[in-house]
Amino acid sequence: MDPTLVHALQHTLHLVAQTAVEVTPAADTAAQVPLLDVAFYAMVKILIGLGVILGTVSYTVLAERKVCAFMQDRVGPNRTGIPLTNIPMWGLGQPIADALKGLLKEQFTPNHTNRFFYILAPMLAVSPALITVCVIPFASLTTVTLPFEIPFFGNVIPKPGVIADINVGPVFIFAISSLTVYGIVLAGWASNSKFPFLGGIRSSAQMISYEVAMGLSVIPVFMVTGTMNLSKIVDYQYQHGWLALPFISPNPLDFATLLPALMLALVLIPAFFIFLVSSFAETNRMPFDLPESEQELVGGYNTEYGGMRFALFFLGEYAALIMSSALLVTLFFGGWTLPFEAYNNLAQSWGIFGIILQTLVFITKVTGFILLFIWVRWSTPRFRYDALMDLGWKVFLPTSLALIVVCGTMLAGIQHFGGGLKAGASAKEKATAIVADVSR
Amino acid sequence: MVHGREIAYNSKVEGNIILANLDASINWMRTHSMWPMPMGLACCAIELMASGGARFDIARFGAEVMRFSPRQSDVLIVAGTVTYKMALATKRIYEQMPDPKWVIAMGACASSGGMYRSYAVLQGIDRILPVDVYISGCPPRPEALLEGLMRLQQKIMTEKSTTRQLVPEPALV
Amino acid sequence: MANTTTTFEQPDALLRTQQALDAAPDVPGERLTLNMGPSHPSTHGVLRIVLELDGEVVTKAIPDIGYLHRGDEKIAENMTYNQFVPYTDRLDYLAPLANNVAYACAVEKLMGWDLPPRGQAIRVLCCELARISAHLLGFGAMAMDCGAMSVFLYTFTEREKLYNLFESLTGARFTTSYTRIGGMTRDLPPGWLDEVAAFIKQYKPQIEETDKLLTRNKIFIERSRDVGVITRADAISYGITGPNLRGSGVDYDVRKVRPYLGYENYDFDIPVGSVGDCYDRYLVRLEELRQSVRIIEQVLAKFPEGPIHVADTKNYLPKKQKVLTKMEELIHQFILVTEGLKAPPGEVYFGAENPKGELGFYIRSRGGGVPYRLKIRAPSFVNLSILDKLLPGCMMADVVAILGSIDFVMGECDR
Amino acid sequence: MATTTEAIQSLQSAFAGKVGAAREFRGEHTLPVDREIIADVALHLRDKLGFDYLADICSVDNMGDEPRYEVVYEFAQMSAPHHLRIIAKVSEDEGSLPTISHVYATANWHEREIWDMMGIKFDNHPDLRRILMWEGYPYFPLQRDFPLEGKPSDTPGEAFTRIAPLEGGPFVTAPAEHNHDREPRARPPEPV
Repeated sequence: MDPTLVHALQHTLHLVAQTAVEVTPAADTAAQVPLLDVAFYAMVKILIGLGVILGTVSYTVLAERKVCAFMQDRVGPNRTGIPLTNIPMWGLGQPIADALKGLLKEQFTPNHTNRFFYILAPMLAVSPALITVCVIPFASLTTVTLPFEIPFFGNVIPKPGVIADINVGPVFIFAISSLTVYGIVLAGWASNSKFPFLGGIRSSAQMISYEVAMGLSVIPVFMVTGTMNLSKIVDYQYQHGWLALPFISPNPLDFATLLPALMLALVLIPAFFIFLVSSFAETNRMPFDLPESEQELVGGYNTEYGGMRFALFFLGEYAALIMSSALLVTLFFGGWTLPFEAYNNLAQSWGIFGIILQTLVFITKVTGFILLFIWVRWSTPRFRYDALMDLGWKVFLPTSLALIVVCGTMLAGIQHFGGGLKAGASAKEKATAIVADVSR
Repeated sequence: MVHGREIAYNSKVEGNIILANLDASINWMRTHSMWPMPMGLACCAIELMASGGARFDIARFGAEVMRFSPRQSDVLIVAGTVTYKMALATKRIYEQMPDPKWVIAMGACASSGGMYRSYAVLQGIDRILPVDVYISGCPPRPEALLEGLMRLQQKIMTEKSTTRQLVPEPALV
Repeated sequence: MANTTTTFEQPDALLRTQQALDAAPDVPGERLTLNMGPSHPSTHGVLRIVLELDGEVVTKAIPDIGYLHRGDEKIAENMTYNQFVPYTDRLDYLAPLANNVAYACAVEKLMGWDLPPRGQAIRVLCCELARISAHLLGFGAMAMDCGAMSVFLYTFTEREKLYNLFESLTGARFTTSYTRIGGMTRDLPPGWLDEVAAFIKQYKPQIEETDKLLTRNKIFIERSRDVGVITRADAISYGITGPNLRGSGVDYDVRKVRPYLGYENYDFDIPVGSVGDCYDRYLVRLEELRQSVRIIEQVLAKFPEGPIHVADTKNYLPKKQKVLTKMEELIHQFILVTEGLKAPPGEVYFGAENPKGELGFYIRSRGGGVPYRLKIRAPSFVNLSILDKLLPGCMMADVVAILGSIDFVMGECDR
Repeated sequence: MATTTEAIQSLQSAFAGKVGAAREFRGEHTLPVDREIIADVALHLRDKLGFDYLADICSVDNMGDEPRYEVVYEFAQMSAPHHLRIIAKVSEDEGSLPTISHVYATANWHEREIWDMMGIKFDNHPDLRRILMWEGYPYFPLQRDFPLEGKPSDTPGEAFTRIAPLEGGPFVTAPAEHNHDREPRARPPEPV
């Protein structure tokens, strides 16, 4: 097995183990939550998260078909409603039918394939996107107490808004999601067929090159917020305005906080665009869907896959799309927060229901980005391979490097000229904080 | 298969009920998720595209997911004249589709050779593939294709989904 | 010891690399042979191209056609002239009306007939509507090949409106079989011209919408500009016709050079490209849509009255009403239908400017109602013959863009 | 840019003795030439006379006549309405004539099609393979003695043909010179 893969997995396991048992050092009731409860609620959150993601995936597919139909003056699926009946229900049963049909199709393994990797590839393609769910904060981290008793376990939930609150969230996501490429490359190679092979080659080149730009373009975010912990990034955005929309902060008329935020937005908005476009490339979405480009490579890497294995690729692709949207929201659009203090403290006042409401707000924001992804898919032509590489290496990479330099200069300037302006901690403190976080 | 065999008090009845429900549910999802493999060969292909267009919108039946890879499709829509040069390629594509699979012969040429009684044209794909639905017309209007699709749905609803459908494939003629 | 000087030849680095490459054996497996088609989403039917790829770059392309060869020419030899009209529908099945007209004109040339003005006007209308319909699908499919799915659906919506017009004119959406030798199956239905005028009126802004969607689209331009360049000399030598030829800068249009059906009376321009790449071909098609609209407007402005078919009562079907009531007409119809018209011996070639290019019919007659030999000069067949020269050097993604921009129909190519 | 009549005169003087008399029908001029000089005629037409456009090449099977085949070239000009048809006769024994695909690139596929459909060979053709039918198909379908319904053939793994059923339809008319005593009828498939 690939040593990097092993290493990444080991590291991941280490981190997860570390964070799952870790208790927030903040002075609240969390410190008293027994370890068993932490594990139990982590499990519950994982199950709910998986369920939500899988459900969202299938309905994202339906949304895609419906939105595309809307854009093309069509109706879209509208006959498939409640199972076993002929009640149409606006086609809401379509994902159920599609998924179950895929499950019961003949699982055919062509004779010319490399059997082991052929079967492994769809699993590799789908799991990374699902794993990354665990670090995305979808609601407040304030410990809440359930209004009812749970048998065998306590009813205090530590950190209800995230499955694993680790200090290197984005890095973890990049590390895991870059494993998706293994699934696709293996699928292309193991199929032992030419169209998938070309698709696999394309995707390996594409995803690896855009990962670089993607990773570099979020560094300004870390520099500004001074942390690599996703929930702290969200907290920062709640206090100082969303990174891509600095006006949306609790006190938008406070000049002292708005001015540095606006200046930083000059860097952060281009960074956001690079990150957005790279997300398109990372998730193999139009206009970058070269690995499976239907008109050229028939189905690309998944040409030889049918039935449930193909559905897994589908699932992985859409899960990656959802995760990219969630990451975009978390990094640049304030995560689950809204600029109202009462809303952000809902966990204290409403308990678990506040958490649910915040989660819904988060899902709404994510849906907005999903719709953006769909909208772009049905309106643009596809890039050509060399143009795609040019864009990644010749435009995005230098730009994001330049953005880091500009961002550092700006931060230094803000700190030097406007010590009174609350631009967060000083650069040195931040650097120490990041290093401390990572090395922990 | 369980039905027809005594296991307990009167398992025949119960088994049938269970299987009937299972059949119905499996058939329900099969009918509502038919992904076509558009085998666009000639004129009929244009009407096949038209049925995917805004006016007829085959997507209403959940059948707009035109997968060009046979491994991912359920219904082979043979739209157009199958020549002898193309015949074995068509058969191969059919063979690459995973079970359960169905075939729609769209138009006169695919059904019977149509107006092309000549040295180069296969006189109907039913000489090499088992066909489930024949659609008349040269080319059939998109409405006719949708009707054919609905007839196929009806046909699937009557199938025993729990048994493998072994359709005797016609010998190469 | 005598000094000897040995001169070492030191070629430069590039040359050395090249020599090393030349010396290396051509390892099988270095190049990938990719079989594209006959069932592939962007080969527009059943074209098959065997590509040899070096990475993503095509080094060799061998087109393989004939997967839709139905024996039209052989069938034609076994039929009367009128019986063959339905087969012409299925040549270029994106513009059946234009094929009907071209075939009828060819046989009429053999007969030495001239259509009365109203018949000509109807045929011009048919041709231009068919051209709009074919070009709409043409660049819709090209956009789809480049990945822009929605454009294709938009153009298809417009085509559906055209299908409505065709249906009320001929009774069929698609396979129209509208012309007969010496006339048309029937005169225009009442109010049809107003429908055409209404269509044209709502259609003009639609052209601009397509224009907005594609013409300035950065990705589309990147995909099509300087891709698949056909030089002027190549285009002429390969006998390419239609928008593909005009995209390469040759202003050859049968409607201008050898006018038929009174095309000389209409005022229209022939758009020509400057480079000959995919983008030029797309632009030429787009402009031809506007020119077709212009021609249709002129036809509609002064639509002639009068008969729609030739006056040769010996060889043209009598009116149905008379057939049902009069003995002579009944016999006349019977003889005409069973024996066909009495064509003189001789040979003609007639080329018409169809959406894909010059559709020619060469008819060799030995007299009687059946052609001795009927050869179809299919524009798609000729246009595709340049593929093995055009594709090498392109990338894999360019192949589909080029195929889309050449806009061929296999029904016509293979016949 | 020569007109058609000028072109005929020029050809007749350049290839005296090998060019037959021109005939005219419906405003089109046809010039029979000997089959050996067809490439030179094409070169002459393109370079000296401005016929830059080869519209079509067709083949005709006059079964029963000698020579049996005719190959019909349609030369035209891109910028002027002049058109000239050149006919070369090929007998069944000779069975070949020079290619003109080096003069007009478009002739490449046309000649392949003629070989495929009619069985006339072209000397020095760069790539004379079947084009519409597949390699291994044993017949030439456009020859007059080949029946419309075809003959059975089998190229294992590639393709096969069977006789199309013509009884009971389609009602096709048999071609004939005298067509008064003829009516549409089904033609039973010939015994194979």
